[in-house]
Amino acid sequence: MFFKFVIRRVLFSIPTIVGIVTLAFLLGKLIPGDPAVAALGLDLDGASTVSQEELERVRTELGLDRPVIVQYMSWFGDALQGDLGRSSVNRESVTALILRAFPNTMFLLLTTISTAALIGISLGVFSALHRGKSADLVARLVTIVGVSTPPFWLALVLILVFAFNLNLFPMNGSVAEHGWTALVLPTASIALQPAALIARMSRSSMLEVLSQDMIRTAAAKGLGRWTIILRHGLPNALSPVITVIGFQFANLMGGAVAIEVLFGMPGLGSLLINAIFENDLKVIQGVVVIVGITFALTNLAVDLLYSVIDPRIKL
Amino acid sequence: MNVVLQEPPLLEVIDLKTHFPIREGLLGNTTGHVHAVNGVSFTLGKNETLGLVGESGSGKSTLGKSILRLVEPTSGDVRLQGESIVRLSKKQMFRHRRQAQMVFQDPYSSLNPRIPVGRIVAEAMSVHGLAPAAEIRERVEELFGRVGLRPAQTLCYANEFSGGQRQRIGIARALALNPSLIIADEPVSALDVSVQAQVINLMMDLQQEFGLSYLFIAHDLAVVAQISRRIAVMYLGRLMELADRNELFRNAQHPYTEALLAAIPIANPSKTRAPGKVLQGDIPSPRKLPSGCVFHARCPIAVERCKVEVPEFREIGSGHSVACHLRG
Amino acid sequence: ASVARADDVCPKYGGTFKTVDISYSNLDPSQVANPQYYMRLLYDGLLDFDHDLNVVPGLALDLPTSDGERYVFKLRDDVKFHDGTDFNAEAVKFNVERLIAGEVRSPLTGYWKKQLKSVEVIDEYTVAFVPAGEWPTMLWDFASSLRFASPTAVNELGVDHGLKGAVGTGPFMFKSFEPKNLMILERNPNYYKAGLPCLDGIQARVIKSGSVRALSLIKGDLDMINTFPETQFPQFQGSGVIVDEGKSSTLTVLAVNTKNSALADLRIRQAIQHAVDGKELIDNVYAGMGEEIVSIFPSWHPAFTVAEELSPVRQDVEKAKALLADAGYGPGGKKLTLQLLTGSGGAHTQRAILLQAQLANIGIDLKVKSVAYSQVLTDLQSGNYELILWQMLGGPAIIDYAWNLYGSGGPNNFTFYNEEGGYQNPRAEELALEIAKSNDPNEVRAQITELQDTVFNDVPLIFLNWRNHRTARTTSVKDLETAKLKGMEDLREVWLDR
Amino acid sequence: MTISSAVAGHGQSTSPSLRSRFAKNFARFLSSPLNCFSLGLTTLLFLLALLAPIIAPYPYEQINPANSLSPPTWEHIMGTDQVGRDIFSRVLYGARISLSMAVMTIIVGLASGVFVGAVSGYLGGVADEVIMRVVEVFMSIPGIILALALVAVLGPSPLFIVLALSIRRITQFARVTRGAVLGVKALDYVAACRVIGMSNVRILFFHVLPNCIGPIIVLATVLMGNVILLESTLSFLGLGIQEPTPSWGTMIAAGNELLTFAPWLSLFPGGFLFLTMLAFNLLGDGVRDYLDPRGASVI
Amino acid sequence: MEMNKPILQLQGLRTEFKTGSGWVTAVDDLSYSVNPGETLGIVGESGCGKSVSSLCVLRLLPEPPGRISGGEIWYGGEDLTKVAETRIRDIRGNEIAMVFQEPMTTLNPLMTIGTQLCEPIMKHQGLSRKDAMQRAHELLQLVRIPDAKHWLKGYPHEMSGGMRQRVVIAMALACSPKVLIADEPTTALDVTIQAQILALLKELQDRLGMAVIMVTHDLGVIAEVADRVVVMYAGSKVEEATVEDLFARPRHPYTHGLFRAIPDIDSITSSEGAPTRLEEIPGMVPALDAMPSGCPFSTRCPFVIERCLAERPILEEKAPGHFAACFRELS
Ligand SMILES: Nc1ncnc2c1ncn2[C@@H]1O[C@H](COP(=O)(O)OP(=O)(O)OP(=O)(O)O)[C@@H](O)[C@H]1O
Ligand SMILES: Nc1ncnc2c1ncn2[C@@H]1O[C@H](COP(=O)(O)OP(=O)(O)OP(=O)(O)O)[C@@H](O)[C@H]1O
Ligand SMILES: [Mg+2]
Ligand SMILES: [Mg+2]
Repeated sequence: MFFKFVIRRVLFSIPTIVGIVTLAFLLGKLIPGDPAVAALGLDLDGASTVSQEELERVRTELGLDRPVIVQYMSWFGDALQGDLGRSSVNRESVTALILRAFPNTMFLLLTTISTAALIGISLGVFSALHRGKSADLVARLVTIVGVSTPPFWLALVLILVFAFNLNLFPMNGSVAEHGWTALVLPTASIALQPAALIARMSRSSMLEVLSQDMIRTAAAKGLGRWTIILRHGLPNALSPVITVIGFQFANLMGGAVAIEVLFGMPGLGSLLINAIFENDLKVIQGVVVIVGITFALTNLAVDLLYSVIDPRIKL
Repeated sequence: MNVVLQEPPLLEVIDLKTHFPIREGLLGNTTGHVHAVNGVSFTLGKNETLGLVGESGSGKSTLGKSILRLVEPTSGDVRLQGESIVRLSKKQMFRHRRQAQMVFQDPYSSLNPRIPVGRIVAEAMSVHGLAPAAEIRERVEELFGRVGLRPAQTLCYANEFSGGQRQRIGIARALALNPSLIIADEPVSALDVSVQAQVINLMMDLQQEFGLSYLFIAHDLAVVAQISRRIAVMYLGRLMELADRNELFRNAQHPYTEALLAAIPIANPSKTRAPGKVLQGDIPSPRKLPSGCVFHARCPIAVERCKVEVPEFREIGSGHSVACHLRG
Repeated sequence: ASVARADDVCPKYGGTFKTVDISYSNLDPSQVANPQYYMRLLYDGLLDFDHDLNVVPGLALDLPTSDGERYVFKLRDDVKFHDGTDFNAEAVKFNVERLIAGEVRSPLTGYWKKQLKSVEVIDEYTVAFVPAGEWPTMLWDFASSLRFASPTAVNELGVDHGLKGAVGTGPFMFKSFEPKNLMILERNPNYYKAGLPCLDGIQARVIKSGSVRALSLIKGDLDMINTFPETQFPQFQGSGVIVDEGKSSTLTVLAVNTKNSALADLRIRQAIQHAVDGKELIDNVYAGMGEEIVSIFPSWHPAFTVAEELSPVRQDVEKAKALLADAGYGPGGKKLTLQLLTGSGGAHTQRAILLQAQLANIGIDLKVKSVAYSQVLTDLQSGNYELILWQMLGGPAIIDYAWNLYGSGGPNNFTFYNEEGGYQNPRAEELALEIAKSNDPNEVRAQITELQDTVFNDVPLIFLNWRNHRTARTTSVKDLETAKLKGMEDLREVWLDR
Repeated sequence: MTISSAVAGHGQSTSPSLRSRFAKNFARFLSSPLNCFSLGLTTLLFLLALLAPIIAPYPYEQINPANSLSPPTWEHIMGTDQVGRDIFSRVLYGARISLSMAVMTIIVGLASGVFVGAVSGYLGGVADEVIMRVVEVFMSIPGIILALALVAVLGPSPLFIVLALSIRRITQFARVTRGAVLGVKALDYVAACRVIGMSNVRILFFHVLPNCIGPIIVLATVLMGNVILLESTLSFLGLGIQEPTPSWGTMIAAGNELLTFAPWLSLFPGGFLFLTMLAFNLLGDGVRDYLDPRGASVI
Repeated sequence: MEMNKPILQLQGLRTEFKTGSGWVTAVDDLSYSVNPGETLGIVGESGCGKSVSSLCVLRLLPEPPGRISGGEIWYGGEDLTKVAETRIRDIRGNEIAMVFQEPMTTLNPLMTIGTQLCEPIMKHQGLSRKDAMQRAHELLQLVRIPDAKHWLKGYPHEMSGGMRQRVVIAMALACSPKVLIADEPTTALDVTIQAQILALLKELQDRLGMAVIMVTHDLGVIAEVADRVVVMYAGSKVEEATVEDLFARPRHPYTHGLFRAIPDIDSITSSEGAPTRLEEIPGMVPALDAMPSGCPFSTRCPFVIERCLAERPILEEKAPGHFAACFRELS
């Protein structure tokens, strides 16, 4: 039964994924500049000798001379087979590029979201339990300050203080080189926002649940305070929190792009930014597709998670 | 009835069915139907009140809404003063809107909280162009006075009123169009006893004054009895019994009606309920209707036949109809 | 001063040299547009150049001999690729043909195809090149852009050569490479120059953030950075970082579209030239690390000749206004609005801002549009622009600074100077050709002087200044010389004192 | 007799005019000091932005190479940048840019999103299904990725940036509006409107939508902060508003090169960015709490 | 019914809520007592403080915004308003249990029925989970849930309202409490189900001998189940009597009015022809923050005199065992 539900929910996300792939194609079509020029690897100070025929040759090679619909069909077909083309800049397979960058980004996002969830839920529950008291106010102020701090700016400050002055963490580089310490500052830079939002949602959700009859019933049974909070309150408060976590997971990407660039982490964000500056059409498309599908699947996972924790969700 | 009517009855409901599709699966294909109203027929004359009772989920509201085409009936016919309205276009329907209005159960959700209540009532008139703009205000204040509110209160917002007052406003809105029929869907269920009496009285007064007809829906038999001359008992989308009030109370035929009557708590400590009459079990889901007589599963007198054959809703005496194989 | 070491023995061996790079995306020798030091780490050419940019033998035993029809190179016979295969004439032929055939996507393909008729293997260690016609820059082209990868490896890796592996003969060998992120090279123990290199390996990473780059260097996470905004210069002071510059490495100009109706007017170009103050840019954007225009050649170049008349390329606001008024613009006339395309960020932006203000002084409204650099190039090549802020990195050849810029059909002539539809000066064309044909500056000193005067007057480019190339390194880096041209540092003899 | 006394109970306390109703609500909103603070701060920021031409001591684009990279002094209270422009003036004008872009983005997103969501929710059926699918596609692609890709496509002009930022806002507003409309649509008073015979357009726009305003306002305030951040991020990455027009993100990025040497370059624009987001987030929180106060708990 | 010492006794209970306009009194000087085995009915209109006062007994009042600002609640020798938190937890669900109004929301939707039933058993009787399950199974059978075994593993949303209310009752009865407070246990249910539940409660009370406080607004329910009745109006008790006394001869104008305002089926169906009007209580319950200074009912009372407006009547014994707070004598 659960399996059937999974299948159904997966089928439901097919149109979304088709939509994402199409959107990526359309985006790619509108990129200005000549991808063929970029494909020839001209770089910053490079002024060079490129002949017209040279460009034509590259255009043909890139398939830029075919009708749009044909380009779309072949793009779609290839994408289905996991072939997102080759970078027009260095001819590396986009799929390979993405596969290399993807784990870095996901590692960062997962670390961040779990940290944020842990902090956020604890803070939110704490806040809810002290509703209206000064502890609540302080917790809320902390969360507000958290949401309001621009991640890339925070990152600069963190780099200056913790990496440069205190020399506690590496300033730059991936997990592959420095191990987990490479994640500390990037995570800290972007975890604040989701943590704050999760805290806020946990608080209000918890407050709402705590005001429900169900909690009063549990209390009337003579259960202890923490039993009520942890066994009756929290699980029921969790659904909207999970939604927020799901959303925030996707939103984290927002901070992650700048953070990856700042910390020199070779993730999807860096990949995208490079691609944009180099007019690397195929890579831009690839990143949009992968990121889109990842988060479409995240939504799916969130839905499945619901059905696991909430028996009311129809299987 | 064997009398040839000169004038058709105000409201005729003929074998009305309203089914809601249950959508499931990837393409939202219909996997079944909620048989909310499943073949209901009755007539309602001018200046008459028909009470409609039944357990929660029996389809009372859906019936009321289907009559007004707030939900589209699946089949059957509704005639207002002899004219069938179920197949009218939106435009054509508009003309008939004036004749039949509705009063809702929940006094909190039935008034737009953002619009002064006077305007809520005025809008009803202006949509139908019932009065020139200049006069509308006057008419609204008049109506407010009639339902027991002060004219100055037309400027207030819904949240400034108590439940009973809101119901009065809802009634005023319905009255604004000068309807001949008002479908009142549990208008007093949400009110306290003391206020409930006020609203019931008001409705009775207005009926006399304007010659209204009511289809009065309630789940409280006592309230229905208070205001209605005839009472229909509904169960799982069907009428089980329909009779004059006193006939129904004294001479209930359907076992379900009997059970309902027996379940009413009696506000008299010296009288005790006849033991053993308490109905067992719950109302089944209208998604999966029982075969045969929909009541057979809970019926104390059910026989084999009840499980297979749907009893006909037939007249067993003057104005007394019942749907039971074994009674009448 | 060049490295004063008798033989190729390093004072100290070992250590990984950590540095930054900003742009490499492929390590295949035929895919790369500019001669930068990475290529010289992995690969060698037949010819090489020394610190003063003199062409010297590399994998060839000597400079080529010419029989009037072909150039013949005698190759070293003791060189092996990193994969152990032999470097020989066949390998040379293979690489050249690969480049010309366009199997790899290279901006050089067209150029080499045009210049070269064929390559012939004479014997295992002798190879001959047949040029298609005159080829004045041949030595420099060989030294800078023709490098050799192992044919075996190339055949094996296909398009992934340069990504998953890169096999040359150079002082360092490919270890790992993530484009736009990290390149790790290790010492080639069998380098043909015995005893070199000194370093165990090289790590070059991409660090986008300017501050992180600088802080990492100060902190010692990096040994050298060879590209950083000049404004960071003061930041390094007192931090134990050695900052060095290579004078006049890049020519900074405004490319002018002489097909544009307003810009076709000589007076307007002159007015603009008189409005700009290259010195101000040097002082404010380059933190003083630049040189004013006194010649069309960089100060280190053998052809460098100070122009007789410098006033045409000096700021003179009054004269500029007068010229503009003469052309019908300025007070009482029309308002001149021009669009300037520039790359975005850092110095690009700052220069644009200053230029905007300088031109505003004479009443020209300069609209600045920052775009991605690839867009700048696209627009430059398609002529779809009015003014473009452009930096030109030349080479040691005379032609780079003369014909390439001012000759019709010169590869870097994006201004339509001397071209159909643009502003033309037959005399300049003639001079540029004459200079191109010669390889000895002293021979054509007179033509150089005349060409300088002509272009300073014709203003096919708005001359801004020369920008110096900079390196910053920690004190442990020894024997590193800042190259004349950006990115040409030779790391073979560099050693780390830690 | 019965009726008049029934009336007596409530009549006096009612306040008939909309304005006084608003004033009362507003006063209630302001009863929280935090709300006062956030509203004050927001107003101040808008005022600063609006009055930038008056307040700013220098034109934002005025360079002064002789005085570049000056630390804060009385003359330049926030110092000057690499070409000697006054940071304070640029921060003020940056506020103008950030706020106006955010406001425009929100307006575009709100207007279109609310329309789409309202129609989708009210009509239901196939249209709803299709619209929601499209919304889902856009919701799956994180805002920054979409914005980056779109700006890369359209070019970094203010109009296009607003467009790029709006698209996802549209889907966000559409979702929220649709949800709210679905909720309100089910209320009896909508049925009452239909019984009266009111047209769907009128019901939707005069009766349903005004009652969905709560979540929409909350979303708008919350998104203000988001959009400002997003715009700054774009600028920070070099794909936002272009020089010489000041934008906080660009200024922070420019200051990034000289973090230790000239910290004021990124400190002040960063601080203002923070304050602005703080103001809007606080305001959003306040509005949310005000419109949707939660009950208390037993424990 | 033995009338021995009361098992639970409220004395002068006063409860306040903090609102926008300051503290308002929701329950004012409420006293009543209930004896073992007895059913005390508390009746009154919505908002008169029935629920608040019953929540106070188990100290379940949400604080803030509420607070008990006066009075005592005696259970055994203890004042429940003062005992330690741990003690009150031992009492909750063990000695005094509660059944709430909304069966749809009182159960935790994420837990199986069995687990929820086990909780109080394990907590108060220290049974192992397995034994507790066994007991839960018995309880479900006790409240006549068919197929009890199956339902132990079921979830609340799979049940109908009536079944859920039975589960709630089973949960309340889990530890055989001495007092059961039922706060409108049938209001949300259909009449037929209400009849089932009332019958069940009655039967269980007979069997288990506990005291029941039945809170309701339905006089019919009161007549059916209560032995003694407390009538509340706007936060205070206005009348108390045995159920027979009260119905035979209400002595407070409010109670009096209440009886006349409900349709009486017998009289309706005995008369032919047009329906008659009901008698109304005019106006409505005053808001908590706008209480009249005198008798709270003075704004609606048909028998109001000068004195009612100025002075608040106190509860007097108008007849043996029949108390009313009114200056007038109703005949
Ligand atoms: N729009 C709808 N879609 C699907 N099912 C519906 C819809 N409206 C009502 N139903 C179902 O139809 C049945 C009858 O509902 P209806 O509201 O008419 O009952 P009712 O007798 O008015 O009940 P109550 O006394 O609770 O108001 C119920 O099972 C309900 O769930
Ligand atoms: N959490 C609260 N905050 C503020 N006031 C409250 C709160 N809970 C109850 N009240 C007020 O206390 C008074 C008594 O409420 P209570 O719930 O006891 O009424 P009730 O008699 O049980 O009504 P009902 O029949 O509607 O359940 C009401 O006026 C109510 O407004
Ligand atoms: Mg209903
Ligand atoms: Mg209550």
